[in-house]
Amino acid sequence: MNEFEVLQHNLNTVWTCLAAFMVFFMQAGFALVEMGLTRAKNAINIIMKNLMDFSIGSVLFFFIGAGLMFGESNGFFGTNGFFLSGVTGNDWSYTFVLFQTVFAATAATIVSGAMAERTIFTSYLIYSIFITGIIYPISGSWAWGSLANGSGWLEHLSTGAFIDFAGSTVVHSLGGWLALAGAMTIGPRKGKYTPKGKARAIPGHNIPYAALGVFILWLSWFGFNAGSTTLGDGSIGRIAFITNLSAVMGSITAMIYSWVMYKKPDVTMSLNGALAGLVGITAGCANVDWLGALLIGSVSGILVTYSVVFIDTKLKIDDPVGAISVHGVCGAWGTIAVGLFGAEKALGLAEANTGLFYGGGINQLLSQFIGVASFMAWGLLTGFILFKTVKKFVGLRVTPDEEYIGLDIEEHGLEAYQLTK
Amino acid sequence: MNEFEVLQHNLNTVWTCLAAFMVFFMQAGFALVEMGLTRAKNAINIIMKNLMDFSIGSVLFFFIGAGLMFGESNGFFGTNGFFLSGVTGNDWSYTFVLFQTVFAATAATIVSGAMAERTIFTSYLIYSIFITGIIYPISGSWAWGSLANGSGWLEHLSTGAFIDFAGSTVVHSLGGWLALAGAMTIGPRKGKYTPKGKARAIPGHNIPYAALGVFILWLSWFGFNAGSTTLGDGSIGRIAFITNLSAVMGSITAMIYSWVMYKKPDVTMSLNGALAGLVGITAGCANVDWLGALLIGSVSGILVTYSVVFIDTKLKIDDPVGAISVHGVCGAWGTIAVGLFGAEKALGLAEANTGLFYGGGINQLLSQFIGVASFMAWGLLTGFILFKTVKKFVGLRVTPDEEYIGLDIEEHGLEAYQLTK
Amino acid sequence: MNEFEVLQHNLNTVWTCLAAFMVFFMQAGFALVEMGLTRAKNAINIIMKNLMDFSIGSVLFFFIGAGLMFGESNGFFGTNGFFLSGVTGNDWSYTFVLFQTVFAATAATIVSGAMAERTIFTSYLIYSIFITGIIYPISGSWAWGSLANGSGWLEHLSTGAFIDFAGSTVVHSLGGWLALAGAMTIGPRKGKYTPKGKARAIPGHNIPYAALGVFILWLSWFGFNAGSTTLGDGSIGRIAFITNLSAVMGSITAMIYSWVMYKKPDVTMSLNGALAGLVGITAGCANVDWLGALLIGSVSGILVTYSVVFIDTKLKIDDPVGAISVHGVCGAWGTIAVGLFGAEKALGLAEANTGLFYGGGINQLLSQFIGVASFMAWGLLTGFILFKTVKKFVGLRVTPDEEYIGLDIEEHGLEAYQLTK
Amino acid sequence: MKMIMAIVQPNKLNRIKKLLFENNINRFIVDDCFGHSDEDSIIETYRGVEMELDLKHKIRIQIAVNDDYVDRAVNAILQGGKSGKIGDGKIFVYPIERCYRIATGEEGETSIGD
Amino acid sequence: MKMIMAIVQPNKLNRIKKLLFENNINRFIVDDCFGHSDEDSIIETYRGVEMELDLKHKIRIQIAVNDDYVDRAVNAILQGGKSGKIGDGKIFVYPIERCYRIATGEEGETSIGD
Amino acid sequence: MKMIMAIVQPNKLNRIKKLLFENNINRFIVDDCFGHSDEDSIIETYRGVEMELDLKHKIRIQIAVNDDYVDRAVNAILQGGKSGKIGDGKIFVYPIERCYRIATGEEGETSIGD
Ligand SMILES: Nc1ncnc2c1ncn2[C@@H]1O[C@H](COP(=O)(O)OP(=O)(O)O)[C@@H](O)[C@H]1O
Ligand SMILES: Nc1ncnc2c1ncn2[C@@H]1O[C@H](COP(=O)(O)OP(=O)(O)O)[C@@H](O)[C@H]1O
Ligand SMILES: Nc1ncnc2c1ncn2[C@@H]1O[C@H](COP(=O)(O)OP(=O)(O)O)[C@@H](O)[C@H]1O
Repeated sequence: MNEFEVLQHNLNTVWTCLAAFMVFFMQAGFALVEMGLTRAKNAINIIMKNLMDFSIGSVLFFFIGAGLMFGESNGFFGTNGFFLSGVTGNDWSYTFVLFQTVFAATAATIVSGAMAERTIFTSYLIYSIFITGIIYPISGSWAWGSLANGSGWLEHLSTGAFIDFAGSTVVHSLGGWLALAGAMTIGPRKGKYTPKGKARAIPGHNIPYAALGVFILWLSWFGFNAGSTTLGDGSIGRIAFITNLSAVMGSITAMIYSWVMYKKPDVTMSLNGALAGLVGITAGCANVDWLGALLIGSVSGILVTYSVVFIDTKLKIDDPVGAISVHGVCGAWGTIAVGLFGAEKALGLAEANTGLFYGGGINQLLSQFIGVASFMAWGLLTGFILFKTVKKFVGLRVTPDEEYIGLDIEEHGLEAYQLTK
Repeated sequence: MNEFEVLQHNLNTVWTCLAAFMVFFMQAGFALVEMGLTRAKNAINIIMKNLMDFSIGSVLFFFIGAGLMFGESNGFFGTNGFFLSGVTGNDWSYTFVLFQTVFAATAATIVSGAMAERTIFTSYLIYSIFITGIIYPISGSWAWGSLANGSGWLEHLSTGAFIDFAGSTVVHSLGGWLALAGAMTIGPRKGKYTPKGKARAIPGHNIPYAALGVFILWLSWFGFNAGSTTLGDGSIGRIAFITNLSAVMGSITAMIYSWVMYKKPDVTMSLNGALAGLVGITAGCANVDWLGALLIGSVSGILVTYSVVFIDTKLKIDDPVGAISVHGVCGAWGTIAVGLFGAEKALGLAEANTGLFYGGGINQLLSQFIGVASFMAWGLLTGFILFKTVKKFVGLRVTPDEEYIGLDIEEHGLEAYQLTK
Repeated sequence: MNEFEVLQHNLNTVWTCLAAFMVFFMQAGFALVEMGLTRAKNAINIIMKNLMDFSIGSVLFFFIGAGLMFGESNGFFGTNGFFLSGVTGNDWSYTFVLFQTVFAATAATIVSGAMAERTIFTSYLIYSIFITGIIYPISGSWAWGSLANGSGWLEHLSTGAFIDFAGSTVVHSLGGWLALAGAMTIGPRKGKYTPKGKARAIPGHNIPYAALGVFILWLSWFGFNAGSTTLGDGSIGRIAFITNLSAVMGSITAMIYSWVMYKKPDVTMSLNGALAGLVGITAGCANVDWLGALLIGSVSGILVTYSVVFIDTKLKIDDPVGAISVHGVCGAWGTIAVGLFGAEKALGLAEANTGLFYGGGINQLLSQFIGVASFMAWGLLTGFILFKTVKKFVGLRVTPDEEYIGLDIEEHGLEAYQLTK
Repeated sequence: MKMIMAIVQPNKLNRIKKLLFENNINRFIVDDCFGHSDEDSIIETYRGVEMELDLKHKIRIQIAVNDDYVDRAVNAILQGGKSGKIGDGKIFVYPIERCYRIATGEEGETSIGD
Repeated sequence: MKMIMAIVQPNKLNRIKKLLFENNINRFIVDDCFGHSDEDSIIETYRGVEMELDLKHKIRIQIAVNDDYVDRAVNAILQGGKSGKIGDGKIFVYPIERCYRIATGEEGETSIGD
Repeated sequence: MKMIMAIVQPNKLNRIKKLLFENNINRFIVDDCFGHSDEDSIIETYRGVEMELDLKHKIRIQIAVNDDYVDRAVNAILQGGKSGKIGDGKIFVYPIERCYRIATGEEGETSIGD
């Protein structure tokens, strides 16, 4: 490396590290959102889940996941680079693996929200291990393997490489489909549905926590998306701008939609809308222009609101925080949207646009569908196997009494609040 | 650009983006401070206001405000660059506009605090639109237009250019004067004054939130001030240092002053003091030396405490969070102080100092007064027009019953806390 | 400086400033952890302590501490550079002093936790002044003086320089030993022990605050450790990676240990475990490899849990947040561990490894012991003198009535929460 | 006129409310309290130190009724609150001598309900 | 000796307190409770699902007085708590047989107040 | 059957509980309330404006007992709650006419305790 390259490399390291730190902070954001939207009696359990899935996930991803995801691939997963063998002695690798690790932890955390308030803590730890250590990195290698030494089949589709810049599908919708499998397998919380099957509201216990969580996630998302360049160059400003535009549109349309449908501007829906806009733009944040971002975000905000109610009241799947809708549904939508709005030429990034509406024909859209579908299939398949197996051998759900009293006392022996003492 | 310039440009982008992310995080800080210092029954409303003024403000500023503020100026405001026309195809512009957008959102948020607990949500949205989309960018162009393509009249005063490095006046005191107009137009909260006009205390419901909010704002302020260089160079350390010095002096003097006057060291005043120190130094953070910072911060801490009590008990204007004092009064003071303590020569930045006390004569002080006065006039004028108009056509204030029950239930259909379930 | 050097210097400034901002944010983290683990009636007092020790500490360190710590040394402490004389006119110095200041504030804050819920606010301010202004910088100069103009005796041991890269001992264990002296001098909270001396549990009032605090501290720690390079180069990714690995191991082993010993996975212990892993790795984060980090973190997690219970139930010293164990004990352990696991050669940093287990012989281990012992002696000695003196002349402890009613009302005239109004 | 005070399990509140409404009893107050009885105390460990959680969260319901409504109200609570397990709670009935409706100032039997 | 228990609107508490003091009634307790009556329930939507908020926040005041103070206390509450609208609340009076002051151990009429 | 209602200082609760258990009284409820008496109000200043904190945090204990247990219960509270200072609180005893155990539906004296 010449001196320029050394300097640029140093700058890349600084940038990527800072982005990784921000993405790490997502754990706090997810914990706050999940706590805020559930009941006080389960807050400690949520803290423990977030702390532990990150902790255990970090170790596993360092030692196993990174190899499966970024080692030389057998077509289906990476086969070397385990136990940090690809890392040591190379400063950049540490940075890269750290950045990827905080991503991996996100997938497991998403599931936590959908299965909140009723899952056995030990079972949670077990399935977290499989998600971060095996399920996530294997499918991750399909789309992102070539970022290091791998080479994924989705990167070599005949219709053109599947585009998921920062992980609408690789991270979020995978997490969402796993969450769907989990929420279906474990069943709804006690009292969520009347004997006749009508959905009941179980309001979250601390909306300010949920709001702070969303602001923290939003902040972190700038690192998530713009940091995915792993390059400190001019493009990061554009990516951050595009990301923000989608997020704000998501919160606006979710607010309006909830206002029209349910008579009042709903705070938890508006917050979900912002997250939906962020999830939606994650795939295309480097490839779409502002108009694309505006539309992706706007659709995400409506989609998430509709989907939350549909899953809750029609499918009767109990997802306390809306994880399936935010991450699964909007992640899929955002990924597909790259096939519609890909504007690489307009942005000066490539010879031609790839989006259908931008004159790129149908090919990219097909690639996107293939990618989305394969992650959905993988997520649901491995999810059901995983949760059914855990259910069979360890049990997935606490007893009704434990659920009634709350996981905090039953699983962790402490209550979250002692406000009057 | 040669390779050095490219690298420096990349570094500037990284720095400015990170600063923008930090400033974005101010929204969380403002929401927490405002929630903490008001009653539990209005917490959700405050969340919605913060989320929405940022969301709607972002879109408006992207499309309209940026042009009004930074387009080629007709002397009074910018006339081109709307709908992102100045942005596309230029990476730096995205970064610049993103950074400016998060600033614009701040002005509207300031008003929110002073009018908390009694404003109709719809009316809030309406006046937010005007503040971020029109009022803020027009006056902003006077002082900062030349940062891009504009050229403001305050940059060409015969007494020398008005100095407001990061926005004590352009952002904060403008917000403060608008808040003053708003709080006066809407009137005090029910029960704030006895029938005889004596002020009653309405304690905030969650002081830890207010404290966390202040720490978040303080953190963000490093981005606000040091990031306003938009240059990743050596000066940012000095600016951050100066900023911190003023903030700590503000909290110290506010604590001491409240201790002497009201017998106990008052927590909300000390927190306000830190913010006052930050607001105060924002104008001069790049132009004053440590002695200047020390004095600016110290005065800010006392001024804010005095002003909060004066506005509350003498003027009988009900400002639940002290926004008028923190942002309006201390913003004006800090801006004028640049005319007193400007130490450019001592800092090696220019041929001569501009501050009166540093041998720079009276000219800069005059420029500062002109700037402060014109923003004050503009803020109060447009503020009263705006709020009176909204009051007339839409109504500004919820009914007494709604105010009594709380905006959370009445406007958003949910309570913020369900702590015992 | 040539152009490359200028650019690298700019990058270093950006990096170090951002790291300093992150470390500043620790104040919020510490405040939340301390509030969360204590009772609601003392929350405001904790906020005031954190705000004020940072504020007063900043001023003192700017003016006095920086000179004592980094001025030209008389062998025992620095003798020039007071009142910022070493700073002005040099941009880098501002950055450096800012970074060092936020470190200095940490030491005083650690003590706050161990003496929480019973200390007179004025006395707190007084001893804070001595800690940040005198005790911390003097011992700091022994190990870190040569970072600027000083030269400390621990940097010139015949067994080789004492290694404490980011401050396991210089910052954390010093704070821990001062905390020990403080907690012993002030005595346990009323009701903490039965008349027969059996420890009673006094549960924290808001575990979510404690958790958010830990996540914030963790985030900030990346700045603390990786930022201590003050260089934006490739090594920061490795340091961050190593730091994270130790933290996650700390939380995992603390959880397991508490689960085995006390039947349920304990949330506050797991959170303490993460902090313990962070404190432990701080000394060696630049010098150990991943295996070292793994072991240092794992031991820290167990050590902290054991130590908390031992200090509480056997030594009968009342440390509400576990500060002595987290910072004192694990800081000492982590520093000594550098003499065991120093892997400089394996990391390509030096000619030879220094760790006993890595073939470096016993010398480094001796140096580490000398360093740890001298900080411990200094901390306990100055701590007891300081606290006994304050006790004698001002009093250290509030009256039993004040303790019963709570410091918030008694010292600050306000309650932290008004949740039902 | 009698006051009925019942201590019940929190998760039974909705069922009891429904039964009360069905029996045309539409006025009552509800709040949280913490009860001790033969139900097992929970012994937990906080940071290595044992602590006893011997107060269980309960709901207290208070209903003022005219004499002819007492049995209905008691039965509604007995039925709605019952799971048959220890911890289900208690109902106490005691006399009240006067009752006023604040909105109108009226006193006596009519003021207690409709 | 009688116990007076009143359920009132939260925003009337300060007025009632003032009137009690004026009537030389200086000892009472106050806490939060949640009441149901003919006041309209609020139907809200949480995440697209309807929920009924049928318990309104009220303040409960309890005052133990000697017999000759009952009317004063009741009148103070009636006056201070009244807005004339549904939801204003109720006052109940019931007998107490014994009263003790813990600080001194004394029993009987003198122990209830000054 | 009698109901005993006591208002005590929060920091006395543990001592009272212990004495009740020793007297074989194992069933009671406890909650928070806010009391006013001759104890000094605290005048504080919030943001430069005076406010009076005239309601002190207290614990309310309620125990239903058969007649022969009344004295024991009262004595336990008198003993455990006493510091001799103003603010220690009060004990009130009033009659109850009926008592039901919800778990079994049984009524009368046996339903009140064991
Ligand atoms: N005699 C009593 N006095 C006051 N409260 C009581 C009494 N008996 C029961 N309770 C309350 O009712 C709750 C449930 O009582 P439960 O366990 O069902 O009583 P039992 O064991 O007599 O069947 C207890 O937690 C306690 O709060
Ligand atoms: N008979 C009763 N028993 C218990 N509480 C009552 C009764 N009547 C009224 N309340 C309480 O008083 C509150 C206000 O009652 P209100 O609506 O004024 O009564 P009404 O409709 O009879 O005038 C109600 O929310 C309820 O909590
Ligand atoms: N007559 C009463 N009615 C209701 N509550 C009372 C009465 N007397 C005292 N209390 C309650 O008991 C608490 C402690 O009373 P205390 O100050 O000990 O009474 P006293 O001044 O009569 O000795 C008070 O805060 C109040 O809540």
